[in-house]
This record gives sequence, C-alpha cells and structure tokens, in this order.
Amino acid sequence: MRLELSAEDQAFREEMAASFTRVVPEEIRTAVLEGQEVTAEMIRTSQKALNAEGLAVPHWPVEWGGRGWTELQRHLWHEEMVRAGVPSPLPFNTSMIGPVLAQFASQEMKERFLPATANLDIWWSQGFSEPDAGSDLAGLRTTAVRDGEDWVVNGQKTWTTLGQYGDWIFTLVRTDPEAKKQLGISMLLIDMTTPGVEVRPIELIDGGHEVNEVWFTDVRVPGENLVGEVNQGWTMAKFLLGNERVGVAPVALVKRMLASAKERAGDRLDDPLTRARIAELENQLLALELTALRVVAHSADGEPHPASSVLKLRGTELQQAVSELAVDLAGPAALVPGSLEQADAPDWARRSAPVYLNYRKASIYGGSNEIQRQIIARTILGL
Amino acid sequence: MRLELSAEDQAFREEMAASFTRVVPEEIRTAVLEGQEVTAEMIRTSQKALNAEGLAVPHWPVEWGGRGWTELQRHLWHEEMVRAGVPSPLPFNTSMIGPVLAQFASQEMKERFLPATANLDIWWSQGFSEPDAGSDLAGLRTTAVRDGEDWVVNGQKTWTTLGQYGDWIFTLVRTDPEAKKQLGISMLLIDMTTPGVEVRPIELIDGGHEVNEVWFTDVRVPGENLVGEVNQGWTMAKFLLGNERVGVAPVALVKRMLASAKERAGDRLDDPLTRARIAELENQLLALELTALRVVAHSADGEPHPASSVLKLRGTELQQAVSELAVDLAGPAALVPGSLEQADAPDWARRSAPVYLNYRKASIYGGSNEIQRQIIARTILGL
Amino acid sequence: MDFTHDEEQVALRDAVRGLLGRKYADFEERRRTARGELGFDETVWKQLAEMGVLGLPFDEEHGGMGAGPVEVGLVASEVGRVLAPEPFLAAVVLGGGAVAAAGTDEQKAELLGALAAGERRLALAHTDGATPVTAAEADGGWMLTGAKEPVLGGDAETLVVSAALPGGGTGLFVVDGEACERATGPAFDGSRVSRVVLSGTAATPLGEPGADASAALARVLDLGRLAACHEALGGMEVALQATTAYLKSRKQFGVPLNTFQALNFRAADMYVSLELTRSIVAWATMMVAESDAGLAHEAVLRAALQVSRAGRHVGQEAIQLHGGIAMTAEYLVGNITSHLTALDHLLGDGQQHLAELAGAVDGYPGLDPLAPTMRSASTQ
Amino acid sequence: MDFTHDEEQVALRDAVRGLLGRKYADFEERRRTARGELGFDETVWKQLAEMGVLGLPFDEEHGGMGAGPVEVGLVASEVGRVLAPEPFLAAVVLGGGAVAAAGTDEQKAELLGALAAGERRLALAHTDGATPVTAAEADGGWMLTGAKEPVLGGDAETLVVSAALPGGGTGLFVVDGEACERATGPAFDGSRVSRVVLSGTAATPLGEPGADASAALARVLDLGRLAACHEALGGMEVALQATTAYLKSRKQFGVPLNTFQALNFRAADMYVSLELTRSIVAWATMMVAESDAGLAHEAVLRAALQVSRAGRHVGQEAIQLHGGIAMTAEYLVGNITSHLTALDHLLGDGQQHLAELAGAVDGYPGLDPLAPTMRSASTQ
Repeated sequence: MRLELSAEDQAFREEMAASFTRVVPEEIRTAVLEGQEVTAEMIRTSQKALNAEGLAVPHWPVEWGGRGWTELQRHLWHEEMVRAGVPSPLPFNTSMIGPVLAQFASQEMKERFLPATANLDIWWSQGFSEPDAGSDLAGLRTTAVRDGEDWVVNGQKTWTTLGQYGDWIFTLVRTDPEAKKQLGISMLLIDMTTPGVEVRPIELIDGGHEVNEVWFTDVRVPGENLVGEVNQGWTMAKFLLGNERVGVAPVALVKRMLASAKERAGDRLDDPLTRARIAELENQLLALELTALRVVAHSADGEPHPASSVLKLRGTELQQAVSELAVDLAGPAALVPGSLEQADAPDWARRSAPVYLNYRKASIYGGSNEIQRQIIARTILGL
Repeated sequence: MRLELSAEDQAFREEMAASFTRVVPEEIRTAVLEGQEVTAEMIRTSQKALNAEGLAVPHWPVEWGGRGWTELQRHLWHEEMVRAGVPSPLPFNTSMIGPVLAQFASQEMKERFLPATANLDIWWSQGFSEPDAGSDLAGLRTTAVRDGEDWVVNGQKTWTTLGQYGDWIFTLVRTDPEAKKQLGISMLLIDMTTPGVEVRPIELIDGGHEVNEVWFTDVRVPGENLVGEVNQGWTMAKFLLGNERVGVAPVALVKRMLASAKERAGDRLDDPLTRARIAELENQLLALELTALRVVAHSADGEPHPASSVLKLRGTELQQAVSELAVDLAGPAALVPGSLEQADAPDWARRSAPVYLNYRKASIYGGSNEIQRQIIARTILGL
Repeated sequence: MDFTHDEEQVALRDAVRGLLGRKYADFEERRRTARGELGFDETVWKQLAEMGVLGLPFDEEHGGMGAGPVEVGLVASEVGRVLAPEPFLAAVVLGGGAVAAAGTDEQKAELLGALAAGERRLALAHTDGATPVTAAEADGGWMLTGAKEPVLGGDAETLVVSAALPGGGTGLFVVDGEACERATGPAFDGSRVSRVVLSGTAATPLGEPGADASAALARVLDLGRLAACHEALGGMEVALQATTAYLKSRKQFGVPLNTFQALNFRAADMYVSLELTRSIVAWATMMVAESDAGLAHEAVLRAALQVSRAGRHVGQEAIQLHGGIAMTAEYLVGNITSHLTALDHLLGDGQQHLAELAGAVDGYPGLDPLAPTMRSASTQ
Repeated sequence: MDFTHDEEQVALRDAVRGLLGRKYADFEERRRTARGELGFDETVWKQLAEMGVLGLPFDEEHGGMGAGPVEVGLVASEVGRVLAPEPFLAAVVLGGGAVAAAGTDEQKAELLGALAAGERRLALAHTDGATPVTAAEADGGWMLTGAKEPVLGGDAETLVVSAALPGGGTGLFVVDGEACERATGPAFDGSRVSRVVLSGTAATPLGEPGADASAALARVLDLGRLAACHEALGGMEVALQATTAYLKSRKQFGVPLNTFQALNFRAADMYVSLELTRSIVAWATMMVAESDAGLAHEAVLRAALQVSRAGRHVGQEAIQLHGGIAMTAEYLVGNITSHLTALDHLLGDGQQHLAELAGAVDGYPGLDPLAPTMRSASTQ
C-alpha cells in the first residue's frame, strides 16, 4: 500500500493542471467555474483547443488520437479538467460514437468520421431512447427499410440531449421487424440536415432546454451510413453503454460544487447544523473519491473493478445532496427570478433551485440508480 | 375540527392518570420508569390490581370485564397507563387469547378461562411460530393426532416470549395433514405442566432471556381443550392477529424513552447536533402521536382507519432511533458491564446498548416492517 | 378532539375544487395561464371573489367571510393540488392578513373590501434585499427607503411593506404599487415574484402611526407558513396519486412497474410521510385557530419542519419513480416538486425551523398535544 | 498510489485467518471461549505470539516485528471477522502502543518483549470514571488516585494509566494490575471490560518522569481508533456475506428471500456502504503510516466517522434482513452488530468526530486526498 502518486503520475497530474489552464481560454473556464451558461460555441472552442494538444480523446485507440494512458492517468486527466473548469469534451462524440466507430466501423468510415468527431467538427447527437424503449430497448420502434442503396427511416427518438446543436445523429433502428426484442436492430448514422429530420425541444422543470425529441419522416439515408453489419446494433449499443467508465462518478464536479457552496455560505457557516452538514458531505465525497481512485488504480488490465458500480450510484446521490444544500444556503434568495436584470440576490442563489431541479435527472439517466442497485445485487452479490 | 378533548374525554383522561398511580404500587411503576428489570411477579401484581378496578381488559366484551369504551378512550387508557409506568397487562392474555376465547370458545370454556385470564391467574404463552412457519403459517408442522378423547401433540414452537413463566400455552397445531397450507389447522390450549412439554431458553444478543423454544413430545391434551371447531385455527389466528389495534404504535413508550434520554443527556445537551437530533425526534414523534389520535378519533365504527398501518412502521422506527440516541448519550459508559457491582456509569448508560440491541426486534416481530410496507402498498395504494 | 371537516367546510372545499379543478384539469391550461401577462386568470380570480374565497379569513364587517385557518387551509390545499397560479397565498393570506392584523377599521374596510371583491390585489413585502427598508417621518407623512426581494405576488396594486421604525421596532406601511420601482418575473417554480425598490416613497402607516407591528407581522408570517403547509400538502397528495397511477400503468421490461417491489415500498414510504404530515398540519391549524400566539407559532414551526422534510422526500421520490417524464415542464409532477421547493424557502426552511425548536429543547420534558400548554407535565 | 497488499502482508493475513478462522469457524466455540474464566483462549494467544502478531507494530530491538498500521489493520480485520475474543486491540494496539509511544528503551524492551512473547498482557486505562485519575509524587516515587472506567481488557497483568500531572499536562504510568482495586465483567458485546480504582497506588512513570505525554497518548488513541475501524470493517464484510447467503437460501412464502427486490436492493446499499468504508479506512491507514500526526489524526477521524455511519447501517440491516434468527446470541450476525456498536463508542463516536471535523470546515476550500496537505489549493 502506498498513498502518494508515483513521481511519474504526480508529474502527469501537474502537467494536466498546467495544460488545461494554458490551452483553454480563461473566459470559458470562468463561465464553467461560476456556473454560468456554457454555450455550444464554448464547448466547440474548448474541445478544438484540447484536441490540438491531444487532450480531447486520450482513451481512443492511439492511431485515432488516443494516448495509451493508464486508467489512473485517464482519471487524473478527467479530474484536473473538471477542476480547471474545462467543459468536458462532448460525450456523444468522445465517449459514445467515437469508440464505437473505432471498434466496429469500416476503415473508410473511420477516416471519414473519427478526426472530425475528435475535433468536434461534427456535433453528434444520440438517438437511442424512444418513448416506449428505455433501458432494455426491447420496445424500439423506429424503422429503417431498405430501398435500393438507401435506408428509409421513420420513427421518433426522445431525450436527445443538446440535439438542437446536432450535425449528425447516431441511431438505433429496427431493420428486421420479425426479429425478437433486441435482435433485428442496426446502427445508422444520419445527417440531421436531411429532409424529414425534425428536432423538437422538450422544456424541463428547471426552465431549460437541453433535451429534444427527434422525429424521422421518410428520411432517406445512404446505405454506406450503416455502422458495421446489419442487425449488429444491439452489440454496438452494449459496447457503447459499457464503455463509459472514465468519469462515471462526478467526483470532481461535486467537489467543485461543494467548495463553491461553502465559499458562498457566508453567515450560514455560523450555524453548527450547516457546518455539520457540509462536513458530512465532504467526508462522504472523500470516501467516494478514494473509491474512484481505488477502482482506477486497480483496473489496469481493463477489467472493471467490482466497486465501480458504486460510483454512479453514490456520485449522483451526493451531487443531488450538494445541489440541495445550495438551495438551502440561498434561502429566500432562491426565489428571486433569474430574469430580473437587477437584484440583490447573487446569481448563484438565483440559479440554485434550477440546478437542484435539473440534477434530479442524475439518478435517472445513464442507467437509473435502481438499475445500479440491480447490477450490484445481481452481479456482485449474486442475489 | 376541534383540538381539545371533549369534557367527558378530558375527565376520563384525568381519571385514568389518577387511577393508575393510585392502583398500581409505586415501586413497580418506578422500576418501569427507570428502566429497571420488571419481574414476572411485578407484572402479575400490577395486572391483578388493574383487574380489580376494571382496568385490565377494557376492550373485552362487557360481560367478561370490558368497558364499552370508545377507541379514543381505549387509546387514552393505554397512553396514560404507559405514562404512569404501569406494566401493560400481559398481551398474550388480554390482547390475544382472551378476545379469541370470547369470540370463538364454548360458554363452558369461557367461564373456565376468561376470568382467570383477565386476572393473570393463568399466564398464557403464545404457540404460533415455528422454525419454518413465519408470517404465513403455511409451513406449520406441529401435529395433533386424535387418540380417544384426547389429542396427542408433537412438534416445536419458537420465539415464545416469556414462555418460562407460562402456565398455559395456546397453540396452532396441524390436525389434518392432508389439507393444504393454512387449512387443517386447529387451536389447542395446553397446560404447560403436562408431561412432554419442555421450554428451552433462547438467549438474545442483548444477553437477556425473553424468548423460548417450546417442545412437545407425545403431549396428551384433553379433547375439551380444543377452541371452537376442528380445523378452524386459521380463522382464529387471523382474528387474533388483526385484533391488536390498540397500542399498535408504541407512542407513549417512545415518549417516555425520549424524555428520559433528554433528562439524562446532561452536558451533551450543550452540543447543537444533539439538541437538533432530539428536536427532530420529538417532532417526528409528535406527528406520529397525532396520527395515532387521528386514527382512534375516527375509528368509532370499528373500521380501521387507513393510516393505522403507518403506526407500527413509524412507531418502531422511532423506538429504535431513540434507543440509538440513548447509546450515543451514554458514550463509553455504555461499555461498562452491567454485572459490576460498583461503577460510576449510571445504570441507564450500562443498559443503553442492550436496550438498543433488544429493540432491533421491534421492526421484525408482530408483522415485520417489510410486511407493513407491503400492506400499505397493496391495500392502501393498490399497487 | 375532531380531525374532520364540517359540512360547510366540505362544501367550501368542493366548490373551490370544482372551480380550480375544472379550470386546470389540463395542466397545459395552467402553464398557459401562468405564462400569460398577468400570470393568473382574471375570470377565476373574480369567481373566487364571488365564492367569498378572497375575503375568507376577514371579518364580515370588512367584507370578509369571518372564516378561520381551517377554511384558509382547505383553499390553499386545493390551490396546491393543481398548482393554481392565482395569488391566494400572496394576496389574501399574506397581503390581506397583514391588513387584518395591523390595520385600522377604516383601512380594513377599504383594503380588505376591495380585495374580497377581487378588485384589488395586496402583497406583503417583507424580506429585505441588500438595503433593508427603513421608514422616516417627513412633512407629517411617512416615506420608505430600501429594497425588498423576493416579494411574492409583488406586482399587486397595493403593497404592505415592513420597515424599521426610526424609534426601533418594525412598522407596516401601505404603499401604492405604482409608486415603487418594481421588477417582476417568474420564480423558478413559475410564481410571480418581484423586487421592490423604495426611494423615499410615500407610505401610509398601517394601524397606529409609528407603532411597533412586530407581533402582528409575526402572526401573519405564521399564517403564511401554515397556508404554505396546506398548499404543499395538496401538492404532495397529488404527487403520490400520480406516482401510484404511473406505477400501475407504465410498463418496463414488458411488465407494469408495480411488479417491482422496491418501487412499491418506496411509494409506501411516501404514503407514510404524507399521512404524518397530514396529521401535524391539521393539528397546527387547530392550534393557530384555538391557542395563543406563542403556542401557535411553535405549532406552525413544527408543522413546517415536517412539511419541509416530507416535501423533499415526496417530491424527489415522485420524480425518481416516474423517471424522465417527470423532468419535463409539461408534466404536472415535476412542477409540484418545484413548487414544494419554493414553498419550503419562502418563509424559512426546515433547517431553520429545526434550529429554533432545538434552541428550546431543554425547557420541557416532552410534548403532549392534548395538554393546553403542549408540554407534558413531567417524565411521568 | 497503491491500495493492494504486498506478498508478506497477504501471508500475514492468511496466517492469522488460518489460525483464528479455524479456531472460531464454529461460532459456538467463540461463545464458549469468551465465557470462560479468562475470556479468550490462551493457546491461541501463544500462537499469535509465535506468529509475531503480539509484537507486530513494535521495533525489532524491543522484541517486535517492526511492522506498521497496515499490518495491524490486517490483523484487526481478521479479529473482527470472527469476533475473536483475544485482546489484540486492548493489549497490543492500545496497551503496547502506549508503551511504544512513550516508554524509555528499557521499558519498551521489558514490557513489549514480554507482551510480544505472550507472557504479559498490557491494557491502556484512559477513560476516567467520576473521579479523574491524578498523579502525585511522594517519597521519590509516584502514586495515582482516581477511577478509570471502562478499561478494555483491564484484567491485564500490567496497566498503562493516564493521569493528570501535578504541574499540568497528562502523564502515562505503568501500574501493576494486582495493585489496583479492579472489577471486570463482560461488556454488552462480550468484551472484557474493567473498572479500575487507584487509591494512592504506586506507579512508574512511562518515559521521562513528570513529562507531558499528551501527544503520545493522542497518537495511541488514533492508532486504537484506526484498529477499531479495521475490526469493524472485518465484521461488516462478514455481516454482508452472511446476509446475502441467507437471502439466497432462506425461503418465505415458498420462495427464496432473494425473490424480493426490496430486500436485494437493501443488500446492495449495504455493499455500497461497505466499499466506501473500505476505501477510506485503507486511506486513513496509509495516512497514519506516512503523514504527520495532525493529518493522521484528521484522517483517522474521517475514517471513524464513515465507519460509525456504515457500521450502524450494515449492522442494523444485517439483522433486519435476517429476521429473528439474527436476534439470537448463538448466531454470529447479531453479535457482529453488537460488537460494531461497542467499537463505535470505545474512543468517541461518529457524532463526536463529526463535530470535531465540522469545527474546522471553513478553514479550507475542499479535500484532496492526493495533495500532501489533504487540502485542495483553491476552488479551482
């Protein structure tokens, strides 16, 4: 057992910290750190800057821009990135479709898409969920029917995050209506400017617009846009969903949130109950971070550590708890409308309740916390 | 809506409070209030004293000593009794077998048993649970086989509370081995001095001996000891289990525990976290008590109020939380052995951990809290 | 001891439920209305006036109905069930309540009469901004300076403003809304909330000029907290109903969600929270109706603490058990959670109430809701 | 950064598990042993001595093995897994630890040598009874007066007693167990616990006579807390294993308990608690091994806080998910819960640790376990 990082990893960590502040413009990082709105343009600028330095897709295969880092180094990369206020590279590009294409696509398709994906020249959207197809995808209804060289797509996707900015969308579509459940599904890449693609906003309870419905009406997609083989979609979907290891626990994000909350608490830190609440959260967060470190330190062989399933569950619970703390610290100021041009209530207080409400999603998406408990009970405990 | 009790109920409450302190010897009530050991003899003395004043079995039919009180009055009777430190009348007698006999037994059996049951001349034990028969009794294995006028009983009961003091035991026995599950079960009263009855203590994790195994080996029971009809046992068991309405939430008991804890907290009340914890528990307890009052105030027609299923669930949770508080208030003094003749640690501190451990049972027996949630989900919410 | 409502109270509840339930049965209608320029429906407001709801707690001689906290609670609960955007809490309970508590007979007749008739909305501007509002006497009149934010329903025609008096204590003043510098917008839950800036703004003392109105103000805030409890309770009821209905109807992995025991148990825990809250809110309502101000205040804090805890529990679980659908603005349940959060922070949250209660915890052996003092006499 | 054990450490763990696991595989054997006159098994104690376990953390020149907190933790965890009644925590970690921290070389050689050889047990008498123990000098020697309770393993041959020094500060003294008025019995979890009364009892200063040993004492208490964390962790591991095994095998309503999703989810939550605890305890162990006293103390408090929370959660749920069987003294799981409760209250409980941590919460922006100071430099 040894606590400190190896000299190499320590140097790596410092290099990351230095790189992020050097490479990504300060106004973007300030916006992130202060919880202001992060625009699509900022995300684009940041990712291009990262990519130019080889910091956007380090976990990809080396030939496509990956760096061959250890899991611990990837963890340090991610944590330092969040700590510096750098917007994470767009996950639809770097964690989802990128690795899938690198694994399953033809060489031609890789060359066409991977560099543009790493550099966010293409903004990808995810087209998996449908109104009646959740975690199991068994109810998937969007169809692609072969017509000559093309596919003709009809159906509806939902919960498409940031779909309003999407250039392309990777979709799961039913290509064999006879096959049962998850069989008969293929993955198709669709240019979102194609006629018949319509993005409709979904307003959330925090008043924001971050998810969308995407409708397909007789959308004609070239046959070459099929990824891998026909009816291989479920395999790719499983690969994609199991591939989001790095950053699965929002440790650095929650640390930043908690440190900000404490900084903003002001007088309320005189209240022993508030102090105790913060100390308790800090301790839980420390235990989570140490668990994340334990997982990455011992996942070198690519096998997921059993405790990794704990990370999302507790990470999102703590994220929610810290966002709830912020609302309590804001007090009545949380009610001051964000739309007022002048107000005494600070911006963070006026944003606190929308952030709290928005983070209710954290325990729902990306495999709900009930799914996580199910995985732990079944896979780890054998129940 | 009206907050205060009616003049009649208020007078009733005061009369109860006065009666209990007058009727039951002070040394018994002091022992209860200070959490000392309450001996079987104290329970006997107390119940006989109550019975002489008509305060032992007020909920029985009037002809057998009942008082025809409203549910609210029965609630007040119970709460004042606990508040005064009067040991509750033995539940096996007054809440379990008494009402069953009054409902199902022959006139002859009623006359033979009910007065002695009310007066605790007979100390009853409960013989329902078996190692493989829990809440559903489907696995009941103790058999009674007819032999002439008698029944011959073989088998084993378990979790028999205070069975070491039992004069008689009311049992569920399988009288028709062919019948399925809960059918083919009868209720038989067995004199525990009969040859072949053996009571074996079960030591619990608190070091105490309050439950037992009761073994039956060729125990010969007169035919007249059968309650009601043969194979009617399940009906009577359901009646008995559904009959424990009064006192289902240990409100007065937990109030007494919490008030004692606060009184004993001493310096630890300077700690704002301890104060907040107590204030929170008091508030939860208040909400529970008000719910109990709401239930009894509106159960006049004998129909259980839907919220009554909340009472056991929350009542036992609070009971456990308050017992945990007491251990924390005791601190290291909780580790001072109760067996030491001299110690600086007060008795309550030395008893605090055994009490805490003992009350882990509260959420298990009498219908576990999982069963309570099941009832709420299914019966009330229709899930 | 009686936790039930009498016939008249049931009739009131049914009438309000009929009106608001019909109007906002389709949640889309509620969203549309709340987003309109006024933020609520003027016709509904008039109908509430006709039903007597806008004058409910005020004396009949001032145009009111002479009803009490029980009736106010019934209405607030109905408002909470459908998230009706009409400013009952802001205008009637807080704004009108302040006038009723501190105004002269003349002021009551004028202001409460107009309020009850649906002709004039009131609002209570109490929470100070960065510059607390102070009152000064000048030229035989009074003027106020400072900022109030947030002011619930602060776009009302007439404001009742609390202000530090020159000689100490807190005064209440009537201010013409148009005379202030005001900005109004939707709070995160859609409620209309204002920032009100006073710069030597002319004001009329409510009640006797220069007199300390702290006690009246404290009473009004308690009435506001209590009404907020009822509004929250109505919301929680509907959130649980919607959740159980969803669990029964929604299928996942080919079976209805209520096949999953873990979800059902969590719904059962929501029910437990709800029932405990129902009991303590009913009790606090009776305490406010029947007890002195000190006991009433403590009872309100106790109810509000429980509402805070239960509101978070029920609101969060309602979203979680629904899943993504409850995150959308067009679905009622998530909006209830949002509104529960707003109500919890309007006039002090659970942790603040707990701190106040904890401060007094060593002053008595235990609580006894049946005793006139709420305290049990001794450990025994 | 490495959370794994090296080969030697694994060998130590296997050896201790072999010995204790074999001896107490049948829980009845553990009960019998704990109830015997001595309260533990002398043969096992000798075997532990032969394995070097009783001198594990002490310098080789004093008869020890020169190992560190990691190795002590491994042993404590094995003790916790089977609830071995041998007084490793009391005699080695606390009693021996005090001698190692404050004794002269001569004292270390004598006392630790005898301890390591299994010839003499030590105990630390630290928690004061009603009359705190004070030290006085007389006739060129020292004597102690006052009472200590509870003293874990206080029936040892030799006691290390903390006492207020005449000139202020706290001294540590070696006292012959027979020279005290002692009473020993089983604590609620079966641990042997004593009350020790000193009435002008002759005592030998540990280390330099009259010197303040507060820092050494604080360090020993932290080592004790840390070992208790490991003991608790071992217990929790076994409690979860037993619970999952029970859920798989026990039938109710005709089906195995693991048919019920709500129970499985609760077992999953136990696993979460356990894994988080495992991480922070491992970290605190490394902190104690590698950092200065201040950081080590804070790390121990943090681990102990998490152990307190998790121990209650896991211990309570283990009983609940088992049902009645876990309430019985002859079944391991309930006894683990009992022992977890004892460990939690031995040297300060979770709430006390939290209060200490909360006191410093505004002194730094956040925690960073990878930074040498444990503090993150700034919000960024």
